[in-house]
Amino acid sequence: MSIGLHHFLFVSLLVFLCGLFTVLTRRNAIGVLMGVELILNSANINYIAFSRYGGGGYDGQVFSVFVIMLAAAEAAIGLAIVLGIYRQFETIDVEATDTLRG
Amino acid sequence: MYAALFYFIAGLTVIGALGVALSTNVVYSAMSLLAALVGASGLYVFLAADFVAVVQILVYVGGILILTLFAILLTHQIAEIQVSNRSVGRLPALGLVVLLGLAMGAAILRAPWHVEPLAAATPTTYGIGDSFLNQYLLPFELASVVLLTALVGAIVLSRKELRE
Amino acid sequence: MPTNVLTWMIFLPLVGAIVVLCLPRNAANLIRGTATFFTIPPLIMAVWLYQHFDRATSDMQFVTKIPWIPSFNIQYFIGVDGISITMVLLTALLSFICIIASFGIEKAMKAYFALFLLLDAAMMGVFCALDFFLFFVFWEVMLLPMYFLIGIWGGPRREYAAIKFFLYTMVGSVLMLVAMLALYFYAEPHTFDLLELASRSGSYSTGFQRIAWIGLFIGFAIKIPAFPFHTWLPDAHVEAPTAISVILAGVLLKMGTYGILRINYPILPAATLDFAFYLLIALGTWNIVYGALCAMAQTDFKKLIAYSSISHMGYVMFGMATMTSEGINGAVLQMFNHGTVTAMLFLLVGVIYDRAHHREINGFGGLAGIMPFYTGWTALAFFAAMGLPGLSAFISEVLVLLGGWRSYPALTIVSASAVVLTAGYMLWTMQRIYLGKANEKYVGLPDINGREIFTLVPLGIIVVVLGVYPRPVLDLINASLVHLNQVVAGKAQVALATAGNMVP
Amino acid sequence: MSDPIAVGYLRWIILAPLIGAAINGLLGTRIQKAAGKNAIAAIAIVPVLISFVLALNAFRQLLSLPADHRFLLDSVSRWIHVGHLRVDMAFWVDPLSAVMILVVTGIGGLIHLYSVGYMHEEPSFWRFFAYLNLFMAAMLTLVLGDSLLTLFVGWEGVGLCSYALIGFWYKEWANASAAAKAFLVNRVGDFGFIVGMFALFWGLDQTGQGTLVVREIAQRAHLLDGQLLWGIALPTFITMALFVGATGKSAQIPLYVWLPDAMAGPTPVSALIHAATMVTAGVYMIGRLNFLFSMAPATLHVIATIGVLTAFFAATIGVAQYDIKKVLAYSTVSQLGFMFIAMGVGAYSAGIFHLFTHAFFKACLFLGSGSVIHALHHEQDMRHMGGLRKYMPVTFSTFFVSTLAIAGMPPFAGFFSKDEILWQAFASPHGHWWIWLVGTITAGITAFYMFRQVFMVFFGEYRGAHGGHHDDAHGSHGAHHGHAVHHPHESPGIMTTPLIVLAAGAVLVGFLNVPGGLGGSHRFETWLAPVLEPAHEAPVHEPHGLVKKVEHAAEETLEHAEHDPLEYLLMVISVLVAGGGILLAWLMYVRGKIDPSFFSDAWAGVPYRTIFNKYYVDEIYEAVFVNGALGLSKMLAAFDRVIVDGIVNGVATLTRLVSQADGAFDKYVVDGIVNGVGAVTMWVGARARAVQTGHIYSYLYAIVIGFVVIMFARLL
Repeated sequence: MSIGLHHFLFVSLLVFLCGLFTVLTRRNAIGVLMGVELILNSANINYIAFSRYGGGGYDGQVFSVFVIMLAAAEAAIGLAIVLGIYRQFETIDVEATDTLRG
Repeated sequence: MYAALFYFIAGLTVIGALGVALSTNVVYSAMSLLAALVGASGLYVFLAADFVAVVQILVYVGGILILTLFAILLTHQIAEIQVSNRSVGRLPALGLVVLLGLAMGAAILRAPWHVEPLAAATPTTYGIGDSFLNQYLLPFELASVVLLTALVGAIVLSRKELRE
Repeated sequence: MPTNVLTWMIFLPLVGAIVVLCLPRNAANLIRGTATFFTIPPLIMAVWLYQHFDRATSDMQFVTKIPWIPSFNIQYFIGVDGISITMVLLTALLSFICIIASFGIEKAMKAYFALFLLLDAAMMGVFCALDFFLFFVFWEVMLLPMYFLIGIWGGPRREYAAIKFFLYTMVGSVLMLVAMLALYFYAEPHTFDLLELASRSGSYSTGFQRIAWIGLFIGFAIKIPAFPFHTWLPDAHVEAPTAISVILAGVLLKMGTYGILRINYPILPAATLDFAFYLLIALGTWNIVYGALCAMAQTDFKKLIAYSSISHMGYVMFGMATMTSEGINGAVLQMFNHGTVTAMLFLLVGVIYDRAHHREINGFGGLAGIMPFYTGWTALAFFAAMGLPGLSAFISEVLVLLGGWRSYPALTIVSASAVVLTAGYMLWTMQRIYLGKANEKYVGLPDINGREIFTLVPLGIIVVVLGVYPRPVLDLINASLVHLNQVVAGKAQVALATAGNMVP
Repeated sequence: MSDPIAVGYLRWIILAPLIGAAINGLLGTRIQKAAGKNAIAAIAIVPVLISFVLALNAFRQLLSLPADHRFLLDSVSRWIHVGHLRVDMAFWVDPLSAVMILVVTGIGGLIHLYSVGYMHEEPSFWRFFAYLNLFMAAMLTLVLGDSLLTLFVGWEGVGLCSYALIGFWYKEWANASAAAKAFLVNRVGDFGFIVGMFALFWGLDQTGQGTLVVREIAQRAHLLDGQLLWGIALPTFITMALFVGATGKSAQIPLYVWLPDAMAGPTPVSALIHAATMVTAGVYMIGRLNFLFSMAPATLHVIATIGVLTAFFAATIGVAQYDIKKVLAYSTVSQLGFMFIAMGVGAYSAGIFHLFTHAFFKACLFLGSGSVIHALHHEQDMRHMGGLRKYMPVTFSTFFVSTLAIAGMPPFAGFFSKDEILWQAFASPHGHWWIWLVGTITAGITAFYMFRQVFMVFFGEYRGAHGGHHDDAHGSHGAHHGHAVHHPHESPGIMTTPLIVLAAGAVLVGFLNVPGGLGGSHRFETWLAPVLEPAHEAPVHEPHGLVKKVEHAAEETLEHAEHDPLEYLLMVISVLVAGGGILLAWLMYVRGKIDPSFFSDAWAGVPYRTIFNKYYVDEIYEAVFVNGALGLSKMLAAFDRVIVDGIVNGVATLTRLVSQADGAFDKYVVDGIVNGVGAVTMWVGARARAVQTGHIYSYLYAIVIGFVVIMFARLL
């Protein structure tokens, strides 16, 4: 059976769920960042899938490029913050860094 | 054969994602992230988005993943890479994720997606480049500004603290 | 100047009050000077008013009528006629005298003189106001300074006395307000204009007239003060400083009777005739006898004079209720005479209070030898208060009793008997304080000084001159009162006739 | 009363003394310091002389007028014109008031003269003369006033002056209370007068002609007939009320108590006010309104009865008194009683004549006693006197003459006037034999106590100064250890000359009204006739024709053709009775044959003690009226304080309680709620804070849960 839009949507859904699960359960800041990367990718999959199955316009792909670009910026900043925290708290355990609580 | 290839790549992506989620060791999860990213790039090829696939490989894998690895290594004294990322209370998260999955799955199935007949796969680089400089000129320029800010931000954040 | 002289007389003291407030705090004499300066022009205008007052007519003179709050048809409507002219003159005179008499006040002088001038303006306003709303406003404005003047500068129990005075009059003015509004809404094109209401007095039903009359009467009776509502007067007098007692007894007591004559009589004639006997005459007689007897038992000099005021005001109520032109003329003349005589009495009490710092009648004795000149003045005031012929109070008492004889001979005899009681307590007080062996404690007391004499001389002259030759005042009030008497007698019949079918 | 003749000088009769009083009153201290006491005396006496001259002029002018036109009017200005009341400030003189002003100014002048001597060493000399002049002015207003209101002004004016003069030495508490007593009792009388005046005015006003002017009242008096007030005939009610006023002023029962105490004042005052002028005001008033009284026989009867009772009653008290002035005071009350007898029996002119003569000899007696007191340095108790005729011949002789006059011995004035009254009491239609009888007995007692006084004071030995025991035994055995250091000396000339003049008057005045029986022509009576007896004259020229006039009274008074033999008999009886009295006194106090203690111990001394203590009347009055009034006033004041103030304070406390309850409610309930809300918010806040754990993942949880819930809500 030919590969339809649904298939890609399901793949992206699964990737999204794994990303989400990572972010929810990871205690390691970097693990969380990785989860974020996964979520962004699932979004890209959807973009491209819709771009392909939705009439072939380039918008979808342009967006996904933007997403990738932003993901890069976000990762850079995220990791810089993590390093900052690490230097401050000597740990990047998400549990420990809750000084901003209410 | 075409379908089998698709399933293989999709499986690769999903397993990579699972790896990132479940692995006990950060480095392992980094490796599985690599798999996931490559799988995704493969999917793009399937979706005739060649430019994006290549960009994915270059930027994501080459850039972000390496950067993550660097971070991991910097924040872990090699000696004590032991239990580092035991995660907290997986069960509720799992339950929640499954629920969410069902909800979105139902949405995917029910939604009357507007599907056009597939056109032939054509090289998209020219189209993307062209739209970058006409239709999406402003976001394109803004993107450069964002990247510059991110660059400066990263440098500022991670420089040695000046001991006042 | 001629037409709006009244407005000048009302608002000049007000301006004075403001000016006094702006003066530097410790410039004692400057404050006293300005305060006096602002009471002299009204006095001059009063004299001018006296000369130019048309004695033949009974309608309003020197009228000023300006719309004030058009939406409720309220006007700034002031004027003066026979009934109010004497009171305006008395207020102008007594304010001037009281300012001079209060030169002894040291505490917070600026506030004292400012409040006093405000009080003076309000009193003048009440007597000139012909619009019920304006009347009520001035009536309330008068209350406030009085409360503070007693409350701050008074004697030991001043707060109690001030509050009692304030609450008593407030209750009264509440009833008056209700009656005022009833009259206002009952009149077709809603109006507060007293003359307008009076012209429409035929159209009210007897039931309505009675209720409105009672409401107004209680409001005014508290001020007179009539018997059940009088207990505030002795306290207020005992605690108030001398000058305030003078103003309180000299002018404020007259507002009650003036109110009844100005509002109750012309607007509600039928009810007036009904109540004239049961309420006014009975209360008048009882006031006279009760006041005299209570005065006899007092040991505090000022309280004694307060009760004597109750007795004398009883004559005014008695005179008003007789419905004869002699009676009413006597009543209004008595209002004026009581003003001058009691003012003298309180000033005289002030004199010995300033020297001996207490007012116990039995605490003195034989002052005649020590302060002969002062005793001379007190004798004049005492005999005037007793209604001795040849002094002013006699004329009004005779007129009141003469007027009363035709309709109520029995009550007139009872009231006339009070003449003996008054002589009794006055002479007894005279004897205890002035005659007999000189009290060694006060041998060194200085006799009466220039300033005090200056306050007494005008009053003394008035009391003696009016006693021998009362025409200056009688001619002023005669025309209007005869008219008022006819109006009340005449209208009452008409109202009774037509009122039957008018549902309130 | 035909139309009056307008004159302009009557007002000066009053104004002169008034100005004198004003000058002395206001500037007295300065004048006395600067120009001495004689200047004060001059300022005081000159106006009285002016008034006297003017009075004589008025008298002369009246004489020149025909009998029934004797009527001068001086209208100054309108006084009170209110409603029906039309009263002017006007003064008039008619025969009656002519007599009165002559008496007042004449005897007043003499007493002024006398006072200069008597009050010489008094520091506040000026104040005495100021009051004396003021009194003259007030008395003249009373007499000259043409309306009852002006009369009343004078009426109370004299009351005021008597208050001032009795309480002249105000330092002593007794004097001050005596003065207050005098004024208050007068005031009770004035109350009666006012009521009578009002009733009269409204009685006339009912018929549309209300007036207070005396001559108009005379014309309209008949209109009062037939009117009733509470069932009493109006004229009777009016006259009774006016009579109450008269008793107050002329010290009759029951309002006589003030006169004896009035002796606390200086003696000239007693002479002028309490003998000659003020006390006669009541008699004058009745004389002035005789037409009214004639219309009310019931009142006349009451007047006569009270007159005779007072006379007898006062005479008995006079017998037992030891204070020289008290005896004279009670004798005045008694003589006034005689005048009221005359008025009561309708013999108005006899009453006025007795007033006339009494003024002379009573003033003389008082001034005589004054000079005695002056000589003995204010000693007033007769038991410390005696034998003064050797030291004070002039005072003695004048005193003796006046005593003869008052006792009613024939050649003297008292005989003619008192006898006339006794005769009228018997013969007049309103008279009654027992009135004559009691009157005659009283005349006897009068003779007795007057001569008792003369003998005690002027005969026997001088029991003066601080020696001698105090029983009233006659002086013969008084062996005083050490005579008084000084002997009493005769008073100075200025005091004795008035005495002589008055004594002469007491002798000669009687001949003015010699009754027909003794060949006289009643000149005094005819002089007063037009004023006093319109009722008796035939109604020929009275336009309105009295409805009910006293018929048979008309013929007997004027025509004395047939001298009723009875008149002679009564004359003789009265002289005998008087002689008896004198003899008794002589025996007791000069010969010592009858021991006075014989009477004083009779019936265990009870009657004597009661007389001596003036029948305890003062004490009764004190207890009943004075304390009654005080008690009532204390009770009412307490009522006022406790009940009325109680209610007011009760209301105040009630309001305070309500406000406190209200305050508590407010604090605990309303505030409670407010604080509660605060607390709850705090509690919730604290719980809510826990949500912000600081962990990123918990926020993500929240987001995802929210998203899932929405998705499912949307789908289901």
